[in-house]
Amino acid sequence: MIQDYLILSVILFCLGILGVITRRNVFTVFMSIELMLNAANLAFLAFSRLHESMDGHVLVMMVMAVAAAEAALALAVVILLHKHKGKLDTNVFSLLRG
Amino acid sequence: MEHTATYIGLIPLFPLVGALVLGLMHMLTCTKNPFPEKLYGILACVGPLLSFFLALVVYYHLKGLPAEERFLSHNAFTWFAVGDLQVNMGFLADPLSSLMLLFVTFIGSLIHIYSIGYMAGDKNFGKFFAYLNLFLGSMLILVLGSGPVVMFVGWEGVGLCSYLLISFYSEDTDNVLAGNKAFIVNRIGDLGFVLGMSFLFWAIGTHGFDYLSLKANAHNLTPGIGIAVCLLLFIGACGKSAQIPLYVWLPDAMAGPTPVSALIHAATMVTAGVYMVARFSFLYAHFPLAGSIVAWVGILTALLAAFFGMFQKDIKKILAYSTVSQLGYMFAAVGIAAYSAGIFHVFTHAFFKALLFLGAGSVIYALHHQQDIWKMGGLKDKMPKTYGTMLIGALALSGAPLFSGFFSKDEILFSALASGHTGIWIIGVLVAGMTAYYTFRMIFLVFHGEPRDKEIYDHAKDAPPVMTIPLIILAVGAAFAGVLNLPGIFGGSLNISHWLAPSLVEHHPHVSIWIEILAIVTSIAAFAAGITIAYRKFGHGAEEPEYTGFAKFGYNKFYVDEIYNAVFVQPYKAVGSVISKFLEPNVTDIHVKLCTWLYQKAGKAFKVFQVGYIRVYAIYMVIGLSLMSLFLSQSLK
Amino acid sequence: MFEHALSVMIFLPILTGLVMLLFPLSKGTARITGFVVTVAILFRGIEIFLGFTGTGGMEYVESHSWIQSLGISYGLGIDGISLLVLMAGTVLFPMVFTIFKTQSKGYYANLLIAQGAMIGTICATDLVLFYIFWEVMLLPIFFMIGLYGGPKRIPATLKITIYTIAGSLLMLAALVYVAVSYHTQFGKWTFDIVQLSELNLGSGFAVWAFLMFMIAFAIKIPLFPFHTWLPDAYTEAPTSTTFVLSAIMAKIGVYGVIRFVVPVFEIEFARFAVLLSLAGVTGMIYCGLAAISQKDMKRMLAFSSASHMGIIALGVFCMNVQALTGTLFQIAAHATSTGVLFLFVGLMEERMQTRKIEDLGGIAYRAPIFATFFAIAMLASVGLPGTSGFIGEFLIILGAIKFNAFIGILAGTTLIIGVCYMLWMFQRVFFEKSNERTEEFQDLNVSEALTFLPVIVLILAMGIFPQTFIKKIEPAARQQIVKVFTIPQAQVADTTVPTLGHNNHKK
Amino acid sequence: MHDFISLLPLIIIGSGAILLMLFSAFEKIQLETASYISMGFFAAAFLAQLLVGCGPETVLFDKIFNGMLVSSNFTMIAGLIILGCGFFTAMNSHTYFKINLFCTLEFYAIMLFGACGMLLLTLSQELITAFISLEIMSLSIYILVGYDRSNVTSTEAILKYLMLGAFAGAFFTMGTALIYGGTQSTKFAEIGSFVAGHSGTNPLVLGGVFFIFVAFLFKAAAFPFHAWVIDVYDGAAAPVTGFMATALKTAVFTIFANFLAINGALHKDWITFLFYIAVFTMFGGNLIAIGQNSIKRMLAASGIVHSGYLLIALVAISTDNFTGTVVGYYLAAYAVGTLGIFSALSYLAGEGEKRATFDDFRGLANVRPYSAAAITVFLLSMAGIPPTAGFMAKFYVITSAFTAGHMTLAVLGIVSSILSMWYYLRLIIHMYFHEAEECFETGGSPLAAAATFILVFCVFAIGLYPIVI
Amino acid sequence: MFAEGLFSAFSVLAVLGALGLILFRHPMQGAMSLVVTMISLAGLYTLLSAKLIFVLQLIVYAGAIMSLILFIIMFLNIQPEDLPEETGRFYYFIGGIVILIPIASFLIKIMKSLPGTEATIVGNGFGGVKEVGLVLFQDWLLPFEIVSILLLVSLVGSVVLAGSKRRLSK
Repeated sequence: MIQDYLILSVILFCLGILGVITRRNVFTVFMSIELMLNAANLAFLAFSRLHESMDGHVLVMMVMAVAAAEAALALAVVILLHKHKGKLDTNVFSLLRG
Repeated sequence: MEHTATYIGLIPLFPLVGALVLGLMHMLTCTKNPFPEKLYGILACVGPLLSFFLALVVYYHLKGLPAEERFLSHNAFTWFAVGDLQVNMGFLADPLSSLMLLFVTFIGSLIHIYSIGYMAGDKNFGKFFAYLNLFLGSMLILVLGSGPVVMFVGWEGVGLCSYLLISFYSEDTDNVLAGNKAFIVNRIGDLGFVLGMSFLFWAIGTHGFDYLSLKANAHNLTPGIGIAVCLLLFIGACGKSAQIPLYVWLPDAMAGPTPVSALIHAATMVTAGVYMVARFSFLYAHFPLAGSIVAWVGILTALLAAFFGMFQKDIKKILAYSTVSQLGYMFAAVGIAAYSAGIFHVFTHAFFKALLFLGAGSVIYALHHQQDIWKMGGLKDKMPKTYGTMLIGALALSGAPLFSGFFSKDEILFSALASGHTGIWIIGVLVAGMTAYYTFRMIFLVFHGEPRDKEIYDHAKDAPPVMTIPLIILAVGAAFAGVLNLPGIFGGSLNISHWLAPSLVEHHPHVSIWIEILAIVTSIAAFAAGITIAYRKFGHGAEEPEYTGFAKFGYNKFYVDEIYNAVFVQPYKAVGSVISKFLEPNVTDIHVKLCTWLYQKAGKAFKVFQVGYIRVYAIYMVIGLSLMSLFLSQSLK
Repeated sequence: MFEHALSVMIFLPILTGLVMLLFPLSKGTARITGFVVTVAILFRGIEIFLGFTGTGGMEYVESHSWIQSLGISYGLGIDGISLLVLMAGTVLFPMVFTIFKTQSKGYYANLLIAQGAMIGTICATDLVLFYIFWEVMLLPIFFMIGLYGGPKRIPATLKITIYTIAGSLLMLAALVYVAVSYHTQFGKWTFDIVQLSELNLGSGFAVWAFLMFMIAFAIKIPLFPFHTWLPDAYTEAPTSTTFVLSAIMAKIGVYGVIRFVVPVFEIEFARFAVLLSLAGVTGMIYCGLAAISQKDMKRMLAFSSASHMGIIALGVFCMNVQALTGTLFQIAAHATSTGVLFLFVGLMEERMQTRKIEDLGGIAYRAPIFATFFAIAMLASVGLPGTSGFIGEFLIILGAIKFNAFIGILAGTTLIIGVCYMLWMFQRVFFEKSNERTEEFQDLNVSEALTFLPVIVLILAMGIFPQTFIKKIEPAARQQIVKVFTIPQAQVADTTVPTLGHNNHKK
Repeated sequence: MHDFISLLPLIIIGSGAILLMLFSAFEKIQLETASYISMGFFAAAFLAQLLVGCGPETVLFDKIFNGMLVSSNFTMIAGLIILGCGFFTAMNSHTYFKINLFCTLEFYAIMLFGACGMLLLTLSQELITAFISLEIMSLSIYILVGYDRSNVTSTEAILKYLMLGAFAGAFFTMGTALIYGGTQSTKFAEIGSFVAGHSGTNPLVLGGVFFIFVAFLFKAAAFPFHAWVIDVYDGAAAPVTGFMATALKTAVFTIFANFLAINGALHKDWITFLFYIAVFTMFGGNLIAIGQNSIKRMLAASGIVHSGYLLIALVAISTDNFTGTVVGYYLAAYAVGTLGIFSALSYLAGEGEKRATFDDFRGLANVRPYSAAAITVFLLSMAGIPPTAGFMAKFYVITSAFTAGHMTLAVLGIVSSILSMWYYLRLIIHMYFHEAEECFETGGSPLAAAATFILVFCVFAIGLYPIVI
Repeated sequence: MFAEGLFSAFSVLAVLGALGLILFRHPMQGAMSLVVTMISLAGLYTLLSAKLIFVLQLIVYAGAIMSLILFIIMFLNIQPEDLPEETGRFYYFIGGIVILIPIASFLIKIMKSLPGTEATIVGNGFGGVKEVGLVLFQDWLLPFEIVSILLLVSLVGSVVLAGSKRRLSK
């Protein structure tokens, strides 16, 4: 059933959100976001199958490209952070507050 | 005809211009090199004398007209006109106002002359005459005004001048306070006047707001509004003419220079209330209830003031209370619709009270501003002219037969009796006796007996002619003014009453001659009783008694001033400081303060949420999402 | 120049002020420039006054389309309602430049901008234009108090600014609402007040819009209980700013009610009139009572000014021609009297470095001219007949009695309340014994005396010949009343016939 | 041909970006030259945009691009604002990087790329195109925010922005997926016809729109997605902050408005939702702004408030004949004011932005009177005091809210405007009514100052002649 | 039947991988779990007849992107003591789940509203390279083009942020 795929996608998406809001490790947070994108991709493909149109496939490719671009930048930032503090704790980076 | 009418406008103008000129002269030069006093004196007297002259012209002009057409009116210009309200700067000379004019200008001129002597050497000589002229001008506007609003101009003007003149010696705080008191109390009255006018306007004034139109429309007045208007106007009169409960300012007003007391607080300004009631006789005659309230307030004031007068030791205070008391008589008269009697008493009172004040002024002048009668004594040898004239004044005031006061007072008492106001009559007779008592108490203590203060006594002498001549002229008036309105029983023909008749709405009751005789006999008896008691007690010199018991109560004027202070003045101040110290910062401003406080607190509180953690920011987002999802899930069904 | 008299009056000072701000000028030059400009404005103002026919309609009209999509126009005009307010804004200004010599360039520039904006507010017939000037008017005030004010100036500045802006923003919402309602009713956009007055607002929000308008004006006037900014601001502001605030800006609040609120919200206005007039009377009494316990002369005058504004505002709420005319007249009268009093206090402060009443005394002996002028202004302020203060006050009380006897009687107490604190102050400052401080008091010099003289003469002239002014404003006031309040026909006829008679009589 | 001209600004900017990127390989080219070049490209693109004079809606290259780009008056306005912002930002950067030495040539290239993304975003009428444009724009801005690598706060800012931005982006993709699932298409036009063709709410469309809103609201910094904005503004360099506060917001609100305007039915479903968001955004922003001590943080918070006003305008959008004038005008007014302040900050802040807090601005009017006056004008414009552009903008917003029948929203907007007075006035008070404690002169080039004064002129010009929009 | 079995297996693996990602303390273990998820997803994609995407998922996602991430993790040589403390993690999870319940239920409700369709494999080249490519270059040319700009930006950005320091002097 297509719905099963979609529900799986929802579960993965929610787990991704959970990762973002509960973890302090920069990598984990970032990978959780990737997980959310993957969940979206799954939904795209499921819908694509549902409608039997291949537009969804193209969209998935685009999302992947965006994910890749974001990943490149995010990793560059992670390196920068590590240079500054040697830590990957997001809570360490709270100089800007109040 | 035309010309005479325009003259009316000039009558008040002369003193006003005089005031302006004198004021400017004084204002511009007083700190450097003032003009000589003589110049001021002459300039000051020009205005009143010219006015007096014109007043005579007007009088004779009116006299030449038939009784029913005896009025001249002149609208100088439209003062203001808004909607139905049309107020002209108009002047009206009719028998009533012409009579007032005559004696106001006459006595005013005399007092001006007198003051030249009295004020000699004062550094504010010019200012004094400027004020005096201004006062006279205002009084003339009051008298001549063709409608209530114009009258109000003069009404307030005299109040202002009274303030300025009472606080003339302004370095002394008490004097200024007395001035303030006078002005404020007068203003309380003025409030009544303004409100009365306003109600009157909306009731009957929309077709013209001058006396003639009002008189023509007076029948449209409903009793409720009518009585309200009468009473409100009477509050104004109470303020100006020092009746209960607003009489308190007048005794204090004696702080001013004595000629001022003579002019303002005896002869002219204080009678404005009586004049006003007489002016509005067409209202008061319509509503006897209002009239009798006026009469009762008047006679009670007369009683109270006479009572206070019996215990005073300041010569001017005695005269002040006597003024209040006499004013009470006048109100009693106008209250019972005996308008001409009231006005006649105003007329005679102007003479003898001005005389008494000026005489007292001479005494004070001679004794270097000593006013305590217990410090005087035996002055009759030192100051014969003063003594003689003051004696005449005292006799007139006390109602000694054949003096002017006798006729006017008798006219009032007779009217009270004749119109059935027996209570007023009884009190009136009593007050007559008391008047005789306190007047002669004063005369005896001042002029008879042994000198109590030798040093003062030695320096005393009669005033210069510029002061004594007015005294003598006034004395003649005080003695013989009564002749002008001699009642039938004395072979006269009530000249003044007849003269006034076209201006007033009054009915002369026809009563038997016996009642008239009864009235005369009782007043003479009262006079005799009063003077006898006074002679017994003070005729041969007496020492200042200790005031005890009731006398102390009377001497302290029943503590009315203190009560007023405690009931009105102090609470007023307290409310003021409560407002500015407590209410204003803590209560009225509370909405501002509260908002500010909340605002700042909220700002601080919200700062806490900006923790700086990415995770927390994400949590905010997700919480928001979550709430919205809940909301949207509802709408999905 | 002649068709654009009003535009010139608005923009000449504003532009001069801006130029003064932007270019380096010496203090003296700035002052002289300011003086020349204000005198030029004064002459234009007098010219307008003399040329004003007083038929009740708008005169000197200028109208250009500005933002067509919303029907906003650049509309200016003067009628009887705005005439005297305009006069107050033009006549009194040159004084400020002659009397106070010590202020800096920026101060004079701000004064000029304030004047231009005020004239703009008075002349605008378009709601948006009015609003723009209304807000602009506040900015120079903000800077003048904040930069040149007394020691506690910053809280005072904040209070007046935020308070008044809060009010005016609410008004913005309301005026937009009005225009939008017009659009839905008539299908076109306009902000012109004449057209907007044809609007029938029936719905529930109209009440709110009315209240928003009223709050804005009530804050500006200020009406009880929105007056709390006033004592602080008046006290802390430099004297000439206080003068501008009290003499002109407060009046514009009243003017705004007459011009913009009454025609549009006639029903709501009638509904709330009693409440509003009570607020006016309460404010009058409250501030009058507060005035008596003040120790600072300027603060006392501030309360006195607030007290008078209560009465002036009352005249608007009474909804009859006498009270309205009284208000319009009193606007000018109060501007002359209280404004001048503030200037006098400023002079005293300049000479004696104190405003504390208890520190003063006996000035009258040292400075008779000053004392006389002060006394005349003071008497005008307490409403003595013969001075400008009486006519307006009398008319307002008269109208109030018609409107509601109780309120009328309360309004009457102004006669007493005003006189109490004024005399009290006068006694302590001008009478009694002089002290070391006041021994040295210099009387007005010739130039100062000549500056004040015209105003003093004006005070007296307005008291003695008020008809000169009233005949120009009365027709507009009458029109306003007749137009706005749906009086039954018979009654309308009743009121117009005698007035026609009066007109004949006047000629 | 017309299509090509409509795309011309985009092409100019894109080629400029690539050109600058290539230039950056050469060591010889001076940084200043790069800024002049970028200014030149922005100016050229601006003029091109102005020349387009776009009339009604036109689908650009319908055949090739399959109806994904649509230009209209509104997009032209947005384009003008974006390009103008870019131009002034280049000027500001010129000055700023003379004082702060961490810039390289790529900065300008990335800025141009960012502008390119923004222009694309305004034009795009398809969700995935929008998403990619959004990402182009966001990535560029991320890089600009974190440009000062040696500065830990700058790095922190990029981290926050990047992580949360990607998080929001994930919602966007999920939303797109849902809409795709619901309507079989991601093109606005087809979504619109789908919604119009089906009565009742399709749950997939509802959910999809909801998630897409999340992304837009995040970028627009609406409550409760606002928290990042303050820290990021604070951490970024002043010209960058100015750029992202104005141009980015313009682009986001343009696409947001376009998206909302797809269909009346869609709009109707979301009004209540946006209503609350708008209200919370305005008040939340105000409350945060009150407590701030740093100017940039205050401006960030005030930016939140302005987003709230823009949301009011969105709520009041009339879908029947959507022109976007109100939104466009507000964006222009807001952009001019905000950019003006950031221009001033660019040259006033000094090295390492040490003039940052309210207290640092004490007595500025004595030291730099003209700058203080300019800042005052901008603040007044942001506060909505006439006769500035900010007032007219607020006026239009309130008018549109009333016209749409949203009385409450209009009144709440006014109330929030009252609340905002305090912190704007606070800065003015600090500048004028306090004495300077310490003052320092700042160097740099006069370009930022010039930008400031041009913008002052713009504030009044736009305010007094709103016809230009 | 076989497809359903595969679906169950893959989905269980995917969920477990996701759980591993968010539960493992060390990012390295998390990354490995994510790889599991991605591969499972790739498997699911085949079940949805997305042949091209299946390949791309393996090459681009599981291969390139995850390798990059793993590389960086290794490159930074993260020691357990460098990792955040995260003491209250458990409570955060509980709280997070509570917050997420409405979102999840909302999404599931949406998904449930769809008509049930069997996810059988579609033949005829659905999701094949050629077919997808045709769609891509006919209908989706613009996104394809602008993705290149995106990648360019990301490229430049990575260089700027993580590249060698070049400070310009005045």
